[in-house]
Amino acid sequence: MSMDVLDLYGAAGAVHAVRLLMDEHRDRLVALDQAIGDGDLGLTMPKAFAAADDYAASASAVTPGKMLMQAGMAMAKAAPSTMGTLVATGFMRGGKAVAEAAALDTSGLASFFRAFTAGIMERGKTQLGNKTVVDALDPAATALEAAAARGTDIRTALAEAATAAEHGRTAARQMMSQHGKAAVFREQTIGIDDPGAAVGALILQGFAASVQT
Amino acid sequence: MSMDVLDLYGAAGAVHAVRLLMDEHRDRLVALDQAIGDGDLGLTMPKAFAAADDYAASASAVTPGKMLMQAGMAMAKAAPSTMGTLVATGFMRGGKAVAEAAALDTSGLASFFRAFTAGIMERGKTQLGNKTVVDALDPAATALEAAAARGTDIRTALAEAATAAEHGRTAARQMMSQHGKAAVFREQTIGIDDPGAAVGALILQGFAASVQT
Amino acid sequence: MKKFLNEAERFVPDMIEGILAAHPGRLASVADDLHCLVKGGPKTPNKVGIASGGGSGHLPLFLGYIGDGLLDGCSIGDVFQSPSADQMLEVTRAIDAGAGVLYIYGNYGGDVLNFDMATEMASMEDITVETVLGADDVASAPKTEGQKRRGVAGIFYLFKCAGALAAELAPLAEVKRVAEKAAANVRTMGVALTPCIVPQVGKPGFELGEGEMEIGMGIHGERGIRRGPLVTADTIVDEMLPAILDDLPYERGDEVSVLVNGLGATPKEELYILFRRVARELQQRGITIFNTYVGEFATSMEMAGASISLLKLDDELKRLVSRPADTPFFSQPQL
Amino acid sequence: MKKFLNEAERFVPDMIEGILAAHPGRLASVADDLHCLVKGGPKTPNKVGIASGGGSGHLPLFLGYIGDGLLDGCSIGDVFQSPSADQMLEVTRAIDAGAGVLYIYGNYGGDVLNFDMATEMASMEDITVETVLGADDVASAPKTEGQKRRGVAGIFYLFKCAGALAAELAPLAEVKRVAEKAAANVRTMGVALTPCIVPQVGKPGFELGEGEMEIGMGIHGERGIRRGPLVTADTIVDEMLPAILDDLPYERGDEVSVLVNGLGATPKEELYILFRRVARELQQRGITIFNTYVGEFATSMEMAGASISLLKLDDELKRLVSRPADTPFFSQPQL
Ligand SMILES: Nc1ncnc2c1ncn2[C@@H]1O[C@H](COP(=O)(O)OP(=O)(O)O)[C@@H](O)[C@H]1O
Ligand SMILES: Nc1ncnc2c1ncn2[C@@H]1O[C@H](COP(=O)(O)OP(=O)(O)O)[C@@H](O)[C@H]1O
Ligand SMILES: [Mg+2]
Ligand SMILES: [Mg+2]
Ligand SMILES: [Mg+2]
Ligand SMILES: [Mg+2]
Repeated sequence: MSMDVLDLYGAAGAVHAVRLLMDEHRDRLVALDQAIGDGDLGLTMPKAFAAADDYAASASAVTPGKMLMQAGMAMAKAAPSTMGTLVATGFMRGGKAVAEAAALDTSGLASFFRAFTAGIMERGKTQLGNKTVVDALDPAATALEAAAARGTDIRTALAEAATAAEHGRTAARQMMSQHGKAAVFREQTIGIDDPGAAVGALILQGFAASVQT
Repeated sequence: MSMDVLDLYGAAGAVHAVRLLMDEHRDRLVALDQAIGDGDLGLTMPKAFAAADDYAASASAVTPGKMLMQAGMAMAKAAPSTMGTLVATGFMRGGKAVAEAAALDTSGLASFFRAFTAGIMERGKTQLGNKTVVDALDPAATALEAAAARGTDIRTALAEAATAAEHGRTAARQMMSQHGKAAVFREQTIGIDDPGAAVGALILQGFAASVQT
Repeated sequence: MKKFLNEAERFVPDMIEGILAAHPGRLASVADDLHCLVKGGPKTPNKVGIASGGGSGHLPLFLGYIGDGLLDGCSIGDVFQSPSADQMLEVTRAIDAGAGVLYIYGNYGGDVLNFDMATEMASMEDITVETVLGADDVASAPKTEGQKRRGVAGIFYLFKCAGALAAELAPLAEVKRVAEKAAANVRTMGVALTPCIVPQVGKPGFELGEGEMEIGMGIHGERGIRRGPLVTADTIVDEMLPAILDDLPYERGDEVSVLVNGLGATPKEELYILFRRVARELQQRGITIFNTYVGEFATSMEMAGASISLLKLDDELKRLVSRPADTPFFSQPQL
Repeated sequence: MKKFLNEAERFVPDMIEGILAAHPGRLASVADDLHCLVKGGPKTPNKVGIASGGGSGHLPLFLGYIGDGLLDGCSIGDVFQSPSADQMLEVTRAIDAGAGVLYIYGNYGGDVLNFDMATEMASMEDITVETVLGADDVASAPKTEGQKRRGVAGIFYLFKCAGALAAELAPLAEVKRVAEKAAANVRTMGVALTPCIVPQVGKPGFELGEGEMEIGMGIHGERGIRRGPLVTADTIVDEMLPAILDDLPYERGDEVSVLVNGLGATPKEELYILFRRVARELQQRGITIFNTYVGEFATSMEMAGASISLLKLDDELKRLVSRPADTPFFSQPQL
């Protein structure tokens, strides 16, 4: 397996790595979501990624894109919460954007995460700056696009993207929630972490970790 | 006006006399009914006899029996409580039994009160001894029958009947309620006055009073 | 007391005015009395008139069943109070179409007195009146004292069967016969979770503790057969259903119509949870369900609770239950 | 929590099992999932399928409207929770008869996300799906932010009009058009007297003091526009009705259909007392009532309260409202 591209097997590994992170961060996600929501995020994200991982492990799809798309369908079925549906949408849209590629290079990953982010924005009817998962994902997609323009390898590119997502996550702390259960708290959400942004950062962290040897 | 018979005018006088008694005993009837029921008897009886009296005062009926029957219909309309309906039935049945008589002598009055009592027993599906209005009315009807057999004048006969009704009322005190709201208290009603029996005694007292000069 | 009302004294007239306003042409009051209600439009000549009535606070009982295939008229008292014989007589006069009138109402002292009185008054006007009482509540008296039993939700089946036959212009004796047959074949048992408040009284007629229920309680709060801690829906059905089944008895091979009735505040979700167990138990006992009604058929204003009624069917009752009916409160196509 | 239930976790499945048992042949679950419900019997070829869905706890919303002249299928979530996109997709597949599917559901974040997702999934399977949202609650956002408004009882009119036209085999675009027209012409406002309890939570989602009401509260307890002491029924109508009338606005000469909806525990008596005032006020303003629905159309389990909806009619909507409909929970002959 080459680290220059994410093939079917590599993409399954990335999903698996995210699953492990979601399991590991279960209590933290519960706590983050309890602070400005209902606390279900710590339950729904492990569930969603377990379903995606179980699907990926046994996938008969022929391209990583198609596999990631189907993994999104499996997530949607397993975890029909706000974030479950949004992340599932991300995987479906991202996977569809790169459905024909036999393997994903940095530019393929950039396309995947751009479509992933755009899909969530469309589904969530939201913009940057509304203190959501998008505020972690968008900087990561931008970082991947820049890395692709520079011709960077996927290992470095995903590491940079994970750092960008983490920066996005912390930047979102100063924003005011506009959507969902958190929106009713408005000003009170400023200075507090957005649980969805934390999920966004973990997704990139998992992808990055899966290509480190 | 002869005191040997109760003509149309005399019958109206009897109804009026009962009305005055019901008004006078309003508070007592409330109290009696509150002890083993809902206390409405002090409101419904004045209302029922006011309607009967108003009808009687303007009656166009040709016989005392027909007038008393119609007065019963007026009562039923005005006071649809248990006792209102029972007393109305008494007047309707009693009046019907003597509908053709131009005036009521002692034997006519006996027929009236016998049918009156029987009508209530049939309507109330009750017997003697169940601690009801019937336990005051039945002795009065029996006294009138005895007086008629002896050829007694109506003044004496009604006085005897009123006394018999009063005895019936006190005798009913030792009975146990079987009907209506009082029935749920069962044994606890023994030793307590039956409000309906008090009404029965007042009716006879009114008739008797109306023929004293 | 959390109710939508104006003055407590206006609870009944305001409600009836609202009903008349909502269903113009379908219902009308007679004798200038809001408590005397009949079906709108011309009478069908020679159709037996069916009248019911009783206290208010039980919608759709009684006036909600005035309409095609059910009742022709109702007299309505104050909350939980009998209407007067005079009001019953007005309705009787208004609905008599020459074929006589059948009274179908619940077995309560005040109602019986007044309907009997109305019967006597009607007979003075040469209107033939017959009576069939609803007395389906098995919890209200032992079977040996069946004539003491109160009428509750099962009375719907008397209306339904008699109403369907009357719509076919059957004579009074026949309409009475099927009402009696329905009465003989229906049994009900109820359970209450909370009391209700008569507006003019302003406080509950009785108390039920936070975790308590009362099995067998009547629709005016009459004492039931057992008060105890609230148990699961299945356990409640397992207590109520055998009491119903043993009473008739309903046996293997019988076919029934089932009515799960909400007393007022209980949501349909819960009624269906109760019905689920009823269906399973009947199946286990080899009793077939022909059809099922779930909803509010006889209520006690905002009382939380439910009742279960079974009607044992023969071909005739099945046909009559299946016939269409349409009133402002109840509509059923041909089953 | 005084409810008829077994385990709280079994509230929804037990309820759905009860519903399926009560109405065999009329409703069926698909994909081996009790949360996916469709009309029983064969599909009508080329009929547009109409699907709705949303959280449980609102009977007869949503599945109670599956039947002739209304909906073809529904996906049902846990109490007050969206069903999954996958469940919506299963229903969509099951009801598509070649003419496409129209989603009509209430404007709530979770439902929108999932129905949009299901639309995307359906399009991958070449099923054409269109969407019309119910967003009739004038109390939930100002008119200028109409797209933020929640859907409440007025959604019934979207079902009714679209369902009636779909039954006539009109194409998807037409069915969508009348659903949008109904949506554009319906407005609702509610008032709550008591909270309700989500079984798995076990305690009320909010408190309302003994003498308090909240005007504008949503059917999940969403904050309303004014909390204050409970006033008379007439006064409540006098506050709610103008807010509805001014919003569209409804004006002299308009003709409307009126829906007075009970939220769950409120008895029909009280709904009619509210309607009485609505009828008088509309008459005073020269607005004609074509027909009136009074009852439970969109509930919040055992919440006490009510809502008032008006649908402004033109000839087309009037015709569609008048068409017959028949489901296990709602039956109407041709008006
Ligand atoms: N419309 C939206 N678009 C994008 N992200 C959203 C939207 N609404 C909520 N989110 C994200 O979802 C997170 C909460 O997810 P989740 O706990 O599943 O939602 P809930 O429990 O409120 O249904 C928020 O922290 C936010 O990042
Ligand atoms: N079935 C009956 N037959 C005869 N008398 C009855 C019957 N039921 C009640 N009564 C009489 O009616 C009286 C109560 O009358 P009332 O206060 O009008 O009844 P309620 O308030 O219980 O409807 C009782 O004291 C009793 O004498
Ligand atoms: Mg959450
Ligand atoms: Mg009394
Ligand atoms: Mg109710
Ligand atoms: Mg209800």
